[in-house]
Formats: sequence, C-alpha cells, structure tokens
Amino acid sequence: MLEEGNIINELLIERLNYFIYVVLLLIGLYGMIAKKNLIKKLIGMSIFQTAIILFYVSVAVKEGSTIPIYLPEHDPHGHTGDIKESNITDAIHAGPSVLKSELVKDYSNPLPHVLMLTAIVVGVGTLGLALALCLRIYQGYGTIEEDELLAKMESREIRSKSLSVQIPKEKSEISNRRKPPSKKGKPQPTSKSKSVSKKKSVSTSKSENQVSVKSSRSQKNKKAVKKVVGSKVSNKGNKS
Amino acid sequence: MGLALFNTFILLLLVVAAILALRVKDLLTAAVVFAVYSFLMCLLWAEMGAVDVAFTEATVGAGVSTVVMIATIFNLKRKSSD
Amino acid sequence: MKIFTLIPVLFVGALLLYAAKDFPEWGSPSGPASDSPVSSHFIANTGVDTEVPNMVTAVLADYRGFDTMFETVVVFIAGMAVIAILKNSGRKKPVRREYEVDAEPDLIVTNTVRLLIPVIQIFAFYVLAHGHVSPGGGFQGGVLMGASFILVALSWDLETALARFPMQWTTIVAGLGIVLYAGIGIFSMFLGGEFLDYAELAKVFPVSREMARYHAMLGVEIGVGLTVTAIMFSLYANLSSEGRLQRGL
Amino acid sequence: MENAIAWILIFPLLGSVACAILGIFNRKICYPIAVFSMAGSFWAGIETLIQVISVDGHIVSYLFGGWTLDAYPRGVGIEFHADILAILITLVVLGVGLIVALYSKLPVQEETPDKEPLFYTLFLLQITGLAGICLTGDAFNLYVLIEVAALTGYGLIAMGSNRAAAATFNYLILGTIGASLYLLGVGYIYIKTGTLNMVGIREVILAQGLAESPTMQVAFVLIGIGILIKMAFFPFHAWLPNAYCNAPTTTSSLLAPLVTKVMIYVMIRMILSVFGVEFSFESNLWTELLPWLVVVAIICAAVMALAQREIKRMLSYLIVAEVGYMVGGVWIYNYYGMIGSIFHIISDACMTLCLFLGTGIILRKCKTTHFDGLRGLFSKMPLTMSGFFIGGFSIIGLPPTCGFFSKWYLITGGMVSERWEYMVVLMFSTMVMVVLFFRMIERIYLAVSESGKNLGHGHGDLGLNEEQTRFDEGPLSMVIPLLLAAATVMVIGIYNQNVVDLIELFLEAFDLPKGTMR
Repeated sequence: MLEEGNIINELLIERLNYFIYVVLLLIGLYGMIAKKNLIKKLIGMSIFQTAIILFYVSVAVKEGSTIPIYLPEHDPHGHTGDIKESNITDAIHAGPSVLKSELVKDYSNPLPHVLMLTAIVVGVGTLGLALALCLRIYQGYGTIEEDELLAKMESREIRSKSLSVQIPKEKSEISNRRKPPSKKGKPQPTSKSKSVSKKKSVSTSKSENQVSVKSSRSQKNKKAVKKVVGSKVSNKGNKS
Repeated sequence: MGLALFNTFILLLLVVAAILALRVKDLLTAAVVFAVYSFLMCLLWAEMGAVDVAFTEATVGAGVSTVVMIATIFNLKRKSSD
Repeated sequence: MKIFTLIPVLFVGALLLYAAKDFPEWGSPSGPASDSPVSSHFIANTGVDTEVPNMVTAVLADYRGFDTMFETVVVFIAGMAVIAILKNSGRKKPVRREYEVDAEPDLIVTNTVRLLIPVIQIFAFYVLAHGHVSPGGGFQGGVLMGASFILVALSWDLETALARFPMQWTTIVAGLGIVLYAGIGIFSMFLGGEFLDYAELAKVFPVSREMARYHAMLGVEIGVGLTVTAIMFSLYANLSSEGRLQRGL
Repeated sequence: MENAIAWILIFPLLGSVACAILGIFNRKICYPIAVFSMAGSFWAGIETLIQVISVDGHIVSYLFGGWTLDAYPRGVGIEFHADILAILITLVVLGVGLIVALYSKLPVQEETPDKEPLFYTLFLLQITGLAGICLTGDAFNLYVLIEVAALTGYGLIAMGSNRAAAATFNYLILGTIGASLYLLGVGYIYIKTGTLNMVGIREVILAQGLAESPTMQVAFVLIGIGILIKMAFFPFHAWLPNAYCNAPTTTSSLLAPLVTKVMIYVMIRMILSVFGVEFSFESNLWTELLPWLVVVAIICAAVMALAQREIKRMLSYLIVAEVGYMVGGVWIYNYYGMIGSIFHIISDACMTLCLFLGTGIILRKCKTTHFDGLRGLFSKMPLTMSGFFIGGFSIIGLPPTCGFFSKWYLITGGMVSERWEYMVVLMFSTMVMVVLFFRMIERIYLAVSESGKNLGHGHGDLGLNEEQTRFDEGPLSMVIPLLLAAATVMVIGIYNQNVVDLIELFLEAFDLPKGTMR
C-alpha cells in the first residue's frame, strides 16, 4: 500500500513528464490502431511521434540549467562579459577556451535536441506522404473510412474476378497505361479502344474454360475501358 | 515552483488536447485542435530549454503541417465516423 | 473490436511504466545521459572546435552533419514521393465544391499579405543566417520561407503562387540544396579529409580550421533551407490541388 | 581508395538528385544515370570489401566530419562501422540494386509513364537508405536511414494503382509504429548509457553491468518489436503481401529481396554488436518464446502461401516464411544457426530477386500472374522460366543452388541446439514449397486444366496449340538481368564455402555456443 503510494507519488509528482509522455504515447498508439478514419490515424501518428520527442527532450533537461547557447561570457566571439579594460587584448587573442567542467552542468544537453529536430522533420515528411496517400485513396474509392474502404476493395475484387479471371481490374488499368507515352498529338479514341478490346479478346481466347464469360458483362467492361481510354486521351490532348 | 506549476498545467492540457483531437467528429476541428496540441508542446519544450526544437515545432507542427492537413481535408470528406 | 486494440496499447504502456521507475532523477545533471563524455564534450568544446555559440546548430550541422544530410534527404523524398503519388492520378478538372464562390481575391487580405510577405521572408533569412548564435537555422528558416509562398497561395490562388515558384523549380531548388550540402562534404573530401570534414576547407579559404567549420556550417544550412523551402511549398501545392496544380483551395 | 565507404552512399545520393533535376529536361537520361550510379556504388562496395578483408581486425571505421577517435571521445561524430557482415549485406543490397536498375528500363516506362524521373530518384534513395542501414555504426543514424528507406518504399509502392495506395497506407502506419518504437528504444538506451554509438553503447553496457537494468531490457524489447514489425515477422506481417502485390513490377523486385532482409541484418547487428550475445540470449524470456513464435510463423505463412493462386501473392507469403527461417536461425542461439541466418539473408535476397524478376516478365507477357494464365509458358519463354525456376529450386533448397547450403546450416543449427520443433517446421515448409513449385511447373510445362486434368492426348502431346507454343521470349533488357540473378544464385551456391568462411571470420569475435555435431 505504502509502496504503491510511493510509486504513484513518484510518478505523478517527480516524474510527471515521464508519466504524461507515456499517456500521450498510448493515446497516439490507440488512435493509430483503433480509429477508422485515415486522417484520425494520422493525427494519432503525429501525437505518437511528438510523445517520443517529449521523452527525448525530457532526457535533456538539467535542473537549473539554461538553453544550450553559450552565455555572453562563454561565447567564443562575444567578449561582452566582465572583461577588464586591462586584459581585453588578452581575451581577444586567447580565443575560445574549453568550458570548465563545473560549468558544463549549467547548459542543458544539446544532443537530444539535435536528434529531435531530425525526428520532427521525419515526422513532417511522413505526414505529408500519408496525406497524399489519403487523397489518392479518396480518388480511387471515394472514402477515407477504413471499414468502408475494405468493403469497397473487396467488392471490386469480386466484381473484377467475376468479369474475367484473366484480367483483374488493376491489370487492365496497367495495360491501358501501357500505351507508349511518346505517342502525342490526338490519336483517335475509337481506334485505341478497339486495340484494347482486341488484345483482351486474344487473352480471353487463351483460356478455353473462360470463353463462356457472360457476354453482356464483358460488353459492359469494354465500355468502361473505352471510357477510361477516352478520358486519358483527352487529358493528353489538353496537356500537349 | 512557478515553472513547475506551468509545466504541470501544460502537461494536463496536452492530454486534454490529444484526446480531443482524436475524439472530435469534424476533421477540420480535429486538425485545428491538433495545431493547439502542437503549440502547447512547443511551449512546453521552450520552457524545458529546448529552444531549437520548440522553434521547429512552432513552424512545422503548428504551422505547415496543420496547413497541409487542412488543405488535404478540404479535398476529402469533412465528417469522420469516429 | 476496440477491446482487442487496447491490449497492445496497454502492453506497451505497462512496459514503459515498468522502465520509468528505473530512470535517473528528472532533471538531474548527473544522469548518464547528461553526464556522458559525449554531451559534456559538446557543451565544453563546441566553442573551441567550431566557434559557434549555439551548440545545437554546431552539433546538428557539424558533429552530426551526416544525420542532417539525411534529414534533408527525407524532406526531399517526401516532396518527390508526394508528386509521384499524386501526379496524373485523379480527375483533371477539379470538382466544384459547394462552398466555392467565384470572387476576386479579397482586397483587405491581399493587401495585408502584400505587406506581410517581405517581413516574413526577411525574417526567414534572419533565422537562417542567425542560426549560429540564436535559435534557428536552415530548417526553420526554410519552413518560414516556404510558408511565405503558401501564404501567397492562400490569399490569392495557387496559380499566382505557382507563377512565382513553378513546380519544376521546386524540384530543381530542392535538388540543389542537397547538392550544396553533399557538395561541401565532397569538396572537403577532395581536400584530404573525410566526408563532411569542413575543417579541411581551411586549405582553400583564408580562415582558420575552426572558422572554416563555422562558415561551412552556414553553407550547409543554406542547403537545408533551399530544400525545405521548395519542398514545403511543393507539398502544399500538390496536396491542396490533388496533384493537378490548379484551383487549389 | 581511402574514402570508398563514403562513396557507396554518395553515388546513389547524387545520382538521385541528378535524376530529379535532369529528368525534368530529358526523361530518357534517368535510366543511364541510375545504372551508372549503381555501378559506381557497387564498385565502391567491392573496394570496401577488399579493405575490410585486408585490414587488421577486419573492421573499417570511417568517421564523418573528421571527428577522429584519437582526438575526440567516441560518439561525438557519426561513425560508419563496416565489419565483414555489414559489407557483405551492403554488397548484396548494391548488387540487387544494380540488377534491378538494369532490369527497370521497360517496366518503368510502361507502368508508370511520365514518372520515370521520380521513380529513379526514389529508387536510388532507397538503395542509399538500405546500404546506409547496413554500414552505419550509430543507433540514431540507423533510425534516420530506416526512415529514408521506408519513405522511399512508400512512394515507390504507391506510385502504381489506387489499390497500391490503399495497401501502402497500412504499410505506412505499421512502418511508422515500428520505426517509432525503435526510436523510443534508442532513447531508453541513451538515457542509460549516454551515447548513441553502437560500439560505445556496448562498452558502457559491459563496463557498468547494465544487463540487469529494467530500462535496458525494455529498450531491448522495444527495439525488438520495432524491428520485427519492420521485417514483417508473422503477427505483424499484414502489410507485406498487399503492398508487394500491388506495387509496380520494378518496385516489388527491388523491395521484396531487400527490405525484410536488411531488417533482419539490423536485428543481428543489435543482438551481436549493441546488446551483446549474453544480454540478448540469457537474460530474457525471448530465447524461449521466439523460437515457438517462429514455428507458428513459418507454418502459417507456408499454409497461406499454399492457398494463393497468384504468383506475386504466393511469393509474398513465401517471404514471410523465409523471414521466419532467419529469425529462427538467430534465436535458436547457436553458432551454426547464426551462420545459416546470415547466409540465408544473402541467398534469400538473390533467389527472391530471381523469382520477382521472372514474375515481372511473366506479368508483362501474359498480363496476369494468376496460375491459370501460365499454361505452357515454358515452351514460349524458356529462358525466363529457367531463371524463374532456378530461384524456385533455391527456395525449395535443391543443391547446387545457394538456398540448399543456407538451409543446411539452419537445420544443422537446429540439430545441434536440439530445437527439434524448428527442424520439423523447416522440413514442413520445405515440403510446402516443393508442392508449390511443382504445382507451378506442372502448369507451366504441361497444359493442365483448372481441375487438374491433362488436356494433352497421350505421350509427348502437351495439349498446347500452335499459338501457345510459339517462341516468344521477353525483352532482352529484362531477361538478361534475370539470368544474371539466376547465375548469382548458382555461383553463390557453388562457392558457398568462401561465403561461409567470411561469415565465420566475422563470427570469431562473438561467443556463440557451437555444440557438437552428431
């Protein structure tokens, strides 16, 4: 009882920083794992990372120390301290000197600060990249909720499988992109879609047992392909 | 003592801000609360003597990353399910 | 479901609290981290080794300069990856959102920003250049500089900002920042030292070995600043317009 | 050359920037830049290997920024600490990078049009990060480099389809948790030892007897979990199959052989050089727990692989199983197991490379990697299929491929340390792989229908029509790298004794139980 009280006392009062950092870290971790919304996950991620940074910064603290920038009297270039008129030339010519070991504890530890600058930067980089992924996911699936996203991905997979086992949807997308990018100008969309569908019919004929895919469905698929190709081409036209 | 009190106060506010940022259903609000969280963190670090880290967090955490996050949320749905 | 996610979270929490009681006293100057030869060396000798008053800058750009180079590279990667992910991904034409109105940029806002931006940019230069003696440095300066361009994009529109800082230029500037950083390192390598051994630059420039480090650090910070400026703006431009680079926000 | 070790990273770093800048003006220039900088980097790697072998003590220590050890305390600057293990894995990374760079010309043009400069930028930075991870001797620098490798990896994977973006998001979340836990672990080490240099940490742990300290043990657990997440060890493997399956061809053939293996290298590095053998293996319940987790991991991954009907997805699960092999080899705590693990990192990188390169060519030719689309491919593309199956035989562990020898050492390790469960599970997964690959051979060589019925009419007739048997090999720029990779698999297998000699030279310094061979 007393023992426990001591620990809590110690944690809450003397090491509040360490305690709060653990709490923040857990909040962040929970947000990352449990939240369904992708942006919420990212906020959780940032909280998680800042909690770790808080830990490092807490390590650097020394009681009664100042920031890790030399005070004027220790500054290698600033001789504004209590230098007497008589020895001012000495002070300038002596150049900077090693700080005495008892003065070292007057400055807080610079190393964790440096590490955390790097960590913050890495955090921003990760956040930016993750936001770009969110945008991309939203473009593709129209949602940023994890459960809806999974459901949509699954249904799309099933649909593409039922359409043709041989060409899953992503693959056909890739094959559309396979047009050499050097072909600029304004190619006719109809001829392109024809070539795509021809390629497709060749590949479907390869599988004897897959020929019996329902024709209406494959028609629909062809139309969809045509649409995609058409929009691509018009994009290219705009660009050039 | 004064600084310790300040420290404790900010630490508790940080926890509140963190929970709030994760609980709010509106993503824009969440992003802004997250900016508040970052800024509190920046204050805390400045108080702990990590001026460079605090400066970076002020420019990056409370500044650019919030702007970028809001810019992204404008292109997404604002509402969140949790 | 949420119960299951709590298990790993609580496991990590228990693990961390278990260790917390073993930590050295909070803020004690005699803890192993604060009292180690490495950090004592940083505090005691930064002035002698590099003549830079701000120890954080010295450690960042010189002692652990290799880390910082890769920190810059991380920023660069983020920018490149965002472009790679979003380029040609979605609709070419932006959808009109319900809150959008066709209006000229607000007069009050634009005029205020017109006044503000020079101040911000000068402050950014100050932060970058003054990082040796005060808090700040390449990274913070770069972010401020990038923020000034973001402000243009926010108060006018993205096209106006991109006319001042085109997307190709962001890539070029960001790359040049890294080239500047690595180039200083390689140059000092050709002069006979190790990679990033700025002291060797004293062989070509009329300064002492310590001051060579001092000035090379400024060069390095400028490199960091260039990269960060460009990438911060590029991040905003790409994310706000879904990679189309028009009609963002 | 004195600074060769620095050039290993400088070449791809500058190459990537050159790709980004010059790629704006001329997209075609990126491929030669990438190949050239990879070749330069590989050359620097060979140079460093020669240095490491010739130098006394077999360690090349390179201090960035000229913060030499005689004038400054250790850990003031950042150190590159290249021992034999580090440089061997670096060479694997660079070699795989070079082969994939050669291979990348067509697939990159076709799958990610107008993104070639971005692709090569990220590609080269990925190599930079991975090679740096292998060489660095600084715990925090390792974190930064892990993030460099991770961020480029996210970018490279998500460059492809929307599905890939969704898969990458999971990868990103898990990867960030892993890297952050690693960072936290480094913080715990730092708070106790006050240094970040790996050699320095080791010295402090030995000098102050920190093995009993709870902080160090928690640091060990945190770093361990972080690395296990990063290497897609079984309970944390969820990100890997989706990410690698949906990635563009070149990306998956670069990431699949390297990322997980490099993380296993990090684990070995942490165990041997940072925490020390006795700390890692004797004061923890991990030694008891992890081999059993490995057993579960290998069985689950093998069964999952068996259930897949698509090559890429099947290979992804095989990677998860292989990770289980290597983790097991380390944690059975045995000299031979360690040799096996290290050798398996090398051979697994080569054979996974073979398989993924082959899959890329199949995907390009057939537009699918589903098993049903492979019918009669052997007569169509004999070279590709031979390369692919050399990789496959190596995964199964048929001599004289390198997979046989590394597996041999792993099994010996299990036998000597009397970890029968590990041996049994190795045998089991070997069986599974035999089934997997012979099922594929059946489909590729013969024309077997979905239901398993041979469509041929009698002896010698494979049931293939004219069109299916026409010789139609993939483009040379893709086939030659594949054959190069296959040759590497064979060469490492034939000269396995030389590789093992090198690894033994490295392990001399560590006190691992050898046991007796029965």
